[in-house]
Amino acid sequence: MKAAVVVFPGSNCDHDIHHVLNEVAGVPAEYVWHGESSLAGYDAAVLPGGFSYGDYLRCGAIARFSPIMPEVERLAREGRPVLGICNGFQVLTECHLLPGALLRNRKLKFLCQDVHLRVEPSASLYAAKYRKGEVLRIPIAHMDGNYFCDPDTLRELEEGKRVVFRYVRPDGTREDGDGTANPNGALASIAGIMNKEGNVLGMMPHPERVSEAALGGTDGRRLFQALKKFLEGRA
Amino acid sequence: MTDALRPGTLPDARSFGLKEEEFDRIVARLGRTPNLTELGIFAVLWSEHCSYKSSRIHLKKLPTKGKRVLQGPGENAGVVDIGQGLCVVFKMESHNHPSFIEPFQGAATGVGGILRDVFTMGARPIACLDSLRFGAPDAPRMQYLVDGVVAGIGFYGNCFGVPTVGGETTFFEAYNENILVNAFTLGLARHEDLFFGRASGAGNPVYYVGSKTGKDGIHGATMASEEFSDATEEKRPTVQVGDPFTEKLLLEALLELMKTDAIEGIQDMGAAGLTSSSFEMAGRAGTGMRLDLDQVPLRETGMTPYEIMLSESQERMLLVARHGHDATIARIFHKWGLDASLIGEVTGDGRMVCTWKGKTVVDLPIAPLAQDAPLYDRPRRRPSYLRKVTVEADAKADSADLGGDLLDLLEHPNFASKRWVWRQYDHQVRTNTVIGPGLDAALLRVKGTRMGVAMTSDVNPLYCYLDPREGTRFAVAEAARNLACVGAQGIGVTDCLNFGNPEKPEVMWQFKEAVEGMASALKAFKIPVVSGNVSLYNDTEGRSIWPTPTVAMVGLVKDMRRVPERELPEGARVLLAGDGEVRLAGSQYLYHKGTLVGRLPKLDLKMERKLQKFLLKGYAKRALRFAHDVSEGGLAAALAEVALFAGMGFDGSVPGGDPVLQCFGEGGGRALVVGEEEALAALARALDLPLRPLGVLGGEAFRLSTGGAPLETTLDALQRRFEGGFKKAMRA
Amino acid sequence: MQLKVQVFLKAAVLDPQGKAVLGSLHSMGFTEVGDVRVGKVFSIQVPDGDPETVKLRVEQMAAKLLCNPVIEEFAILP
Amino acid sequence: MQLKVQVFLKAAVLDPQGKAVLGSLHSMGFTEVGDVRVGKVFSIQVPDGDPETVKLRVEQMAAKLLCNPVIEEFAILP
Ligand SMILES: Nc1ncnc2c1ncn2[C@@H]1O[C@H](COP(=O)(O)OP(=O)(O)O)[C@@H](O)[C@H]1O
Ligand SMILES: [Mg+2]
Repeated sequence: MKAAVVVFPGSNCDHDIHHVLNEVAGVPAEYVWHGESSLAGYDAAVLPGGFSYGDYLRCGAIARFSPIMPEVERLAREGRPVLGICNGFQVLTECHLLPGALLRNRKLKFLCQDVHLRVEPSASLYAAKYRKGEVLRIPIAHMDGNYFCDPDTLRELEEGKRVVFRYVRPDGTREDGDGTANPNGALASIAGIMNKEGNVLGMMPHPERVSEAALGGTDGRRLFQALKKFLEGRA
Repeated sequence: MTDALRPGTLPDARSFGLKEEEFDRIVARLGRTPNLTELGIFAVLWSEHCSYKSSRIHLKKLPTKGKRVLQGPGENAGVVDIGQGLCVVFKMESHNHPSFIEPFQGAATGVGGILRDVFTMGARPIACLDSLRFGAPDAPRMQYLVDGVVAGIGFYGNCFGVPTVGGETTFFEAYNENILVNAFTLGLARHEDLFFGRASGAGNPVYYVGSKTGKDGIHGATMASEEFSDATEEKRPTVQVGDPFTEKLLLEALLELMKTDAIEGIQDMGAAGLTSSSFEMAGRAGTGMRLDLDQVPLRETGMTPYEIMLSESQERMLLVARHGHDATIARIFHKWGLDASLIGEVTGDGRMVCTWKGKTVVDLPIAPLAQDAPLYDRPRRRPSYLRKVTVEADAKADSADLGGDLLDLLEHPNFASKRWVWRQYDHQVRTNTVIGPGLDAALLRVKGTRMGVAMTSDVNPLYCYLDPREGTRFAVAEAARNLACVGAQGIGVTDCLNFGNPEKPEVMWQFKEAVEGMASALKAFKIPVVSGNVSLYNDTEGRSIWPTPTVAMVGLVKDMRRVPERELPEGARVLLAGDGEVRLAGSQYLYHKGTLVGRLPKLDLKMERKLQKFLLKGYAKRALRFAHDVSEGGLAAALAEVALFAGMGFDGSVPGGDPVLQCFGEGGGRALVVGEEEALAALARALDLPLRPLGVLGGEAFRLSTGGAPLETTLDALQRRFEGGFKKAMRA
Repeated sequence: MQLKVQVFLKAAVLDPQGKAVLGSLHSMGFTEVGDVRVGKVFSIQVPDGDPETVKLRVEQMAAKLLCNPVIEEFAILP
Repeated sequence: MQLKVQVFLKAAVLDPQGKAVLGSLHSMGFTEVGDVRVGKVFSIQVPDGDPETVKLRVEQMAAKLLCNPVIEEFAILP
């Protein structure tokens, strides 16, 4: 069992994910430079947060053309876990492994703060260790996290139960639109979605930042533990 | 610049900011007239910004030595040992004038510069602080400046991937036309991985790495050495655009290269670009350098040697390599998509020789430039305003509504929560942040150890205005106290001394007082200064800013299992530890009522040391759960902040006496603590430290009984005013 | 020669930047402004050549990289 | 009517965005591209009126708000 942490020029949460996978969740993980052209031997890929290529064009737009990306797509096709967090989510939408796009935050400011997430009734492998409807406290840190897609796509996502996490108030209720519970203004309060098959997850919040009690929260840890369990099951 | 090689004249020298006697001195030293390029080199190296010609004789008084000091002032950044083979590398730098001209890019490139200072030494940056002084919120352009500066700091730090974990943000009219942006970075390294800015070893190749050189930023260093006027605004195109993405690549490329054996020495091209880096590196090593300016990667065509030498384009470094590593250097920089060009070699003759298009365009001895710059003992005079404001009797104030006064104070943007600011900063990336913005000091874990590193930046401009010496001592004491409140022992300081025009005797007096104040307090705490920055000429149209010696202090926590708790239980008792003279002079309370006069309270350094020992031992013995410094806003504000932290009301009392003085008077030597009372009492007795209960956390009401009418309000009102104040002032 | 590619958010996509600029313009007294949309513009330098061929190439650049068709549309100007 | 204001960084100012896009175009095979500069474009809707007067107003908007003259310059397109 081995996971790849894909490093793009400008990735900056690569070390954080590497640390959590190896030291906290017990998933052996290695860095893979974006210029490599093979992920042979890896059972999962994580696209970390950061600012690939400075996010100078659109977030994730340039990273999508990296030599490693066909291999990430191959893993996704083969049903292996592909997880994109923050900038990683943006890359996954740019390369169409996930639908929609991430627009600039509604208030046009970078936001680094805790949000509350509700675990939606999806069949995501990543949510296997959460209770449906459970409310998690996980931080966001982004400028462009305002999820958008067209009405048909939204219907598909909702009907296919592909919304994995939603921004909610601390009591678990939704507050779509401009409320403080949905700080970036995401459509339908969407914080994380998966592909049809459920092996590709993109999410804006950073579970790796709340996986150790010393950092003030552990709500993110079970996501990585679920990933480990899944990988063990396949091994 | 039509002819960079024609002989420089006195008018040229003047237009570069040199004085007539300095020009004469240059001609005498060289025994000839320098050409225009050479004159430009002298001008920047002898500018206040680069040469410290007005400040050096005073800076010598600062303590810079200590058991832990691995590198004191004089390098790109200071280095302090934290044990287990690790060290912290840190420095603070100002970017005041650029930020006033173009707040977003000015602040952003300020962060970029200080990051380079730290990682050029081989340390990966792990945290930033930003200390910001703005003018009155309703002053012209101020909203725009605040917006731009905060967004710019966030832009650079967030993209680079370093958490901005703390800082200061205050608003005083004295900064209406000259805001202060002081940026601090701390990096972590292993001892054996440190690099220095030395060009050792004649014959070693000299490389230029990073971004290409453009015409941007020419004159940056001289601009930082001049008063502000409309004429300076004309030099606007000197503003640079930051490229944090390229800097992040530069960091990763360098850290990768540093693991090989290729580097002899390396330095950031900061102010005065290629000039200062080459002269300083050769100067420190006692060598010389030969540079071929045709090999410098250029972004624009038609650049003159003058422009190449003085450009302040960002994200560049000068690297002295060891022989035989050219292929490694080329491979690593190519991997990261950066330029690395061989532009010269180290020589043994103590000269800087630059060629361009086959001609020698610069031929200067290094010593007179790098080490032998002018040194001034400028005249000083006690400012006359002090006669008016230094009255012996403490200003009195009556209050009809203490609760209302507290709410007004908490709502003022100097006081209110700075969440609006730090929410725009990624303060968690790299997953080390144990305490981020919002408490007395920030605290980061050091992965792979039990240790933690804490940091804070402090200075109270009101205090420094009334008494620069005592005010600076208070800044040092507050910084050390803030660290102790999170369980950290101060181990080193970097400072940023922001003052007005040093050619004004009044400013020079303030400067000397502040430096001597800082020196005496640091000696008492046995904490050395390991790096710092002087920013003079913070004058606009003849008006000087208030003396603002920002103190950034770094502390060490040996065991991260002994740090403040994140939650306080209902019913927890809050105690006041320590004691000290309390006055209204220089207090936020009186300032907001429109009065700024009086004599500062006395700072009792013995009490400070006892209090800090109490806090540190309290955590170590697990007797202490939480501590909060009592400073600006006095006891009432500090208690309100504890209530806000706990999310509970409070019922208690302040010591008897004049109610306003007891609630809002300020002074040193005090902290609020929550913990195991018996153990704390025993510890206080052993240290002979006053410790008394003030009241209990809980409920919705916030109530303090005083010698007169009580202070009464509610937790809800405190929250609304404290959380809403900043946005209200910023109309954001 | 130089071509410009303008990229705007599609009409159906909310443009908060445009809204913010509109608000500022109004408060500065430019009350006649009805709407503002903010987009990106790329100035692209390419060797001189047959205008149609060059335009085709630039169109490819826009479609592949400069514009995200999920949210944006582009136009090429001389 | 609708006017467009294009804002670019001045030529002497580093354009990191342009640099990143250029690099990406090159690696995608658009090697003929010599340079890319990235700017902003504002599409501004104003009531119909005398073209000269309208242009003047929009010029004021650009000078006062849309363009930061310290580092940028603007052009107005119909
Ligand atoms: N510009 C800023 N950037 C980051 N954090 C800030 C900034 N300004 C203030 N803060 C944070 O807000 C809190 C309150 O600041 P301050 O009132 O200066 O605290 P103190 O009085 O304890 O020194 C601190 O935790 C500080 O780090
Ligand atoms: Mg402070």
